[in-house]
Amino acid sequence: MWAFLGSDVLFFGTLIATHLVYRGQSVSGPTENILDIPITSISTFVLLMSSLAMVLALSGLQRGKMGEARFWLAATALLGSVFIGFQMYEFAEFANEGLTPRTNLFGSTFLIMTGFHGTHVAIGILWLWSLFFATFNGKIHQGNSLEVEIAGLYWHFVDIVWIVIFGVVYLVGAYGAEEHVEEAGHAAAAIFGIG
Amino acid sequence: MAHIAESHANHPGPRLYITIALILGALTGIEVAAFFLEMSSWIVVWILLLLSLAKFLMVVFFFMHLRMDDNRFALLFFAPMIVMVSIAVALLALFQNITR
Amino acid sequence: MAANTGILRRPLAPVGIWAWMTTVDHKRIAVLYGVTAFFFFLLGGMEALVMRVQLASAESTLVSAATFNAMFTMHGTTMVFMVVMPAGAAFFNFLVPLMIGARDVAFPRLNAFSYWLFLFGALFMNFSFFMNAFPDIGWFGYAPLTSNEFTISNATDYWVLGLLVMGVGTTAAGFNFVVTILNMRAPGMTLMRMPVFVWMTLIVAFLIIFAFPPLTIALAFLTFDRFFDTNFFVDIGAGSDPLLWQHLFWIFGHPEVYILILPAMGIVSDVLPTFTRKPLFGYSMIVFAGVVIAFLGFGVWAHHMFTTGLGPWANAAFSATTMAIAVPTGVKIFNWLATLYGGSITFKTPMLFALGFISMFMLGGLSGIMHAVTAVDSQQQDTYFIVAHFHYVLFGGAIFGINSGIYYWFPKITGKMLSEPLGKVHFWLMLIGFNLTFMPMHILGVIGMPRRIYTYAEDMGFEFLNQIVSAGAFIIALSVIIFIINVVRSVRQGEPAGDNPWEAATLEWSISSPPHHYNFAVVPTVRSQYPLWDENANVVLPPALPAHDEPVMPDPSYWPIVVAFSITMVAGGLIIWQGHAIAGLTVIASMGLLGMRAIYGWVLEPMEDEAHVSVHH
Amino acid sequence: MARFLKLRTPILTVALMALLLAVLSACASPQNTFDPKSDATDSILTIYILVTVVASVVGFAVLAAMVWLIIKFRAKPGVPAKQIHGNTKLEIAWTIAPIFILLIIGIPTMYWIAGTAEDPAPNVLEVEATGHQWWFEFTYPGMGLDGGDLITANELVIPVGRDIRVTLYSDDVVHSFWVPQLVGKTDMIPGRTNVLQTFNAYEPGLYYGQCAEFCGTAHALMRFRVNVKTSADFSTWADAHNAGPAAPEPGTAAARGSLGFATCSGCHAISGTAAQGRIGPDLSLFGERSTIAAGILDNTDANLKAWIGDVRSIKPIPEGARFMPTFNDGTLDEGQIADIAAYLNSLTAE
Repeated sequence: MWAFLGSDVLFFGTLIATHLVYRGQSVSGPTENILDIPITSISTFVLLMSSLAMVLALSGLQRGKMGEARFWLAATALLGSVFIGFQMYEFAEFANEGLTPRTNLFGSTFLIMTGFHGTHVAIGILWLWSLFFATFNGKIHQGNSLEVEIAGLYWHFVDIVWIVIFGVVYLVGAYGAEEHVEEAGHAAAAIFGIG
Repeated sequence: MAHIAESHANHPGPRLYITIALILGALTGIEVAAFFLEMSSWIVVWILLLLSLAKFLMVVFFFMHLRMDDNRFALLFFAPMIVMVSIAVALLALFQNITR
Repeated sequence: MAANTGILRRPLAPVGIWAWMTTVDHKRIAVLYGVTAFFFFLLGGMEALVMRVQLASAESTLVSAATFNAMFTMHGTTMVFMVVMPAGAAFFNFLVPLMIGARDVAFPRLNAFSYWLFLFGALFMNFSFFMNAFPDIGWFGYAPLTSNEFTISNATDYWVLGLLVMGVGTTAAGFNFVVTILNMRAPGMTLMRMPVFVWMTLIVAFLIIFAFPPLTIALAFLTFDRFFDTNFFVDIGAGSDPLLWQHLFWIFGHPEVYILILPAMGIVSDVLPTFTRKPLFGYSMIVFAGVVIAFLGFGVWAHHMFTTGLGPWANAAFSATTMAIAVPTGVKIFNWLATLYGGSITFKTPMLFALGFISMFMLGGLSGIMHAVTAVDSQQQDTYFIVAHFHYVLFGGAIFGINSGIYYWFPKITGKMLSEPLGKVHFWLMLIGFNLTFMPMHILGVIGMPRRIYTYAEDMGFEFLNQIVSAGAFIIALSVIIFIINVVRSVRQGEPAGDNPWEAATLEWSISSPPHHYNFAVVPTVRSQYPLWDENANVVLPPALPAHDEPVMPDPSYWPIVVAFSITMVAGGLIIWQGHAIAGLTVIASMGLLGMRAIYGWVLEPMEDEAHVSVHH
Repeated sequence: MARFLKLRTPILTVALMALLLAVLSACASPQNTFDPKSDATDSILTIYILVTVVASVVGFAVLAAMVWLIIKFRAKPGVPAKQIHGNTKLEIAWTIAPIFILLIIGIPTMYWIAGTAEDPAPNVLEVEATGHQWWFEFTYPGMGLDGGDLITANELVIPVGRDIRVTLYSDDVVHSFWVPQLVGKTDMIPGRTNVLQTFNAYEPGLYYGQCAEFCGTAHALMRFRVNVKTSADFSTWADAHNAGPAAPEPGTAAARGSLGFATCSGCHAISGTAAQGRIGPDLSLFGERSTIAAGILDNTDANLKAWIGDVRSIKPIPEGARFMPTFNDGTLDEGQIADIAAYLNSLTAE
């Protein structure tokens, strides 16, 4: 699973890099100023708590407490769904404010990046529900908690990708969008030692 | 997969997880607060970046118990991380001189 | 009953088409990869011959511009993605489990899934030929040209979606081999005692899982651009930049060419010791050089873009990293030569191809270094000099290495020897044809013949050289025909090969050829890099196990092929969706559901079917 | 084994002979990067030769070493192979050695790159080249009528001995501006402004140029010429270009052609006349151009008539592409096409 996560690092890394590279290039249409920080910070908090639930589910299973494990597994899946709900709401909100992948560059890069992340979260939720039902028909028990551990690794990975997206794209992006384009770029150029 | 099994023993108990989660929540709160404070943009940008890095590392090391497993997994995860970050920095630098 | 998670009963018969379609045995999948790769090699070769006939004479009107452009696009795409990579995969699949003393790869069904995805993706892309929409945008499809505005037919959609499907298959294979090599080695075989080929496979697997995501994303962006008209590379007015495609593609592109060449290097590093009767010189240096190449491979991509005006700083930086990557390659070549020193060399065909590999790859490397220099590259970029360079490295390198591997391991795969005289004729014809074809291209490049032109004016002075090149191409074709004769003849009545015809040293020669489906009767313990050459070799071949206590091997399963089929059909649905939406949507929906159902069937299916196990115990 | 040896040497000699023969025959090519005609390509050539020499020396040395090793260590009965595993001193040696060789070619490269970044001589001639799908447009900012732009197409006229800086734009897909004998190529990317390395032509003459980046179906037929004139001729050419053609005397084919040209004026322009269409190439002083149709046909009357009549028989244009319509399918009859051709040929400087 770590190999898969290593590869996914490249996957999301490229998505985020493309978004950063294209920052400030959109000519027309809404850009970072459309981002609604309070709601997204709540959804970030929800995703963090789902990571906590995931870990509790895993430790419950390892200690053989099936009831606890099932409860936290369901909790993780539900929190995940709440996060997806926020995303859907945010996309709908953007759509009627005129931001779709078609309108401008920011729309394309931002929505497709968060879209791919949302799809990963959805796959995670599906996986969690399958595990949840598997605990009932005896396929998942204390013995093979490794299955749940792998799902846990995947879920935490999806969470830390969101941490990066939230930090870099939402906060740094939305923080007085215009004048930061040069700074982020210069910072990168300075690091790379290019004049 | 033998060595995975015995690393189960030293998994932190639920109490530790909850404290970590609270810390993460607090960090997110600080981030959002910093965002609304009107400090000079340069500091805020660095604060936000550092906070997300801190959260990132905490989750990786504790929730994904990278610290407890043997470091081959760490290599499997951080090697691509280094490659990706250097490529991203190079791309940002290369795209600086877009002459419109 | 629980064992059967699908509608159809699980096939257990070891023979017949159905067994081949549902096989999970790494040896059969290897043969499937090899045969498919060879079929596409012929297809790619024919595309090349059409190009050569058209270019043999100035201003010839034999083939229209559109067809020629489609020929060079598909020749490039086919040779890179459908010939050299699957040929490498064929060797990985067959040899890695045998060389590390394992019974099969870590995830057998995932292995089958990778093959079927590759096959369906390749067929999907080539299917466009029958819809007379053969992709014609060049094998690396630069940005604005691939957008809807500049392409008439949906040929590029076939190209993009075909690559995406194959990419998923290859990445899955990458994970499979990382896990297999790291976890399933025989006791005693530490990382530094693995054969070099296994090391190269590990490096290639890492390169695959780290290089394919940027390509997947670039292709995803292009898919969104073409199907849902977002504007990543298209609407220049709105701020998008076609250079982003070039960057993303070549971030994948350069590690990709190392994915193509490292398997051949691994093969040669394992063939040389056998025919010089002495250990490989500087084993750890070759392995270390491979790792360095892998890392540096991610740092050199913009040497494909020196002429796009990135500015002096970027050109200088990438010029330097490109030169730096020549050092580990040089170390490898010197180590191979040092292996020849002091050996008692026998010139069997695998050895001839290995020597051909070393010499031609070295020439290719040197012609490559020439355009690492930005100044020279501004004259050589997009000319036939570049075509000469990468053919010297890819044909002279990868294809010669793969041929060496075929001649070397054919006895192990089929139990029959390939004929030496025919092999030698094949080698010499291919070597001469190869040099006749690609050496003049260097000169064509110097005198300014640009790349990818379907015709050229009389007074340009290219005609004489192009005639030599075309003649050379036909000699190569002749040598391939001889190879086919050799294979067919020896499959029918080649003399039996025995377990270790070349008295080689690696583990795969310690078992019967063709090996039993469970590979090793008892998993050997390994003490050195050359287990079979040690005096105290304890790898004594126990007689084949009687049927009833053969180790339990994973059973065939039809889920991988179903999932692969449904993913490709979803891509097909996207194409249909362009034509008429409802039909497309129904295809996407139905295939998506089939895929989901198949994944659940696959996950819930136990490795060994109860019926199978109960029969044996 | 002897047979094997006898086989190898003749083949190598034949290959070398063929190589030499090929090289000799190729020197006549007009796009030969090995006979430069400007300071830019001259500087490139020095590094080019240096790198070629270094590469071939290293190449032959390693090949020779390999052949020697193969011959010396053939399997001789009774002589077992020496079981050598490695030798760290040797390893270090052949890691350092390539680094030195690379420095030999690396340092001049860095100087050359720095050289390209220097700013040109004060009297540099600024020119803009714009790539279109399958032809080139050249603009001389500020040299046109009353300070406007002087626009021409497919034939870049420049003065000899003066620094030229070409700024590159593209109107549709990525093209690449390359004149092998005058300047190294740089891509013309839509949405980006690239600047070509400044070059200074040594002697007047006609030089071949080529689009070097695959840009669609007719990429092979997207060529152009660079016409280097003496500075005096250059300024007379520019003035003639701005002045516009003398009215053709009535009754001749040229006169009828100038009326017939009205159909073309929607896309084409001739400075100094009513025709100001900017979609297609500019046709001022067309009579003086050496080639037509983006540098692929000589400017003869027959070629011109064939080209005006039916472009698609000469250049492969995919349907749906923005390109010149076909005229000989009834819109214009033979006579009219001949007249227009005559009129275009009459557009000369006198």
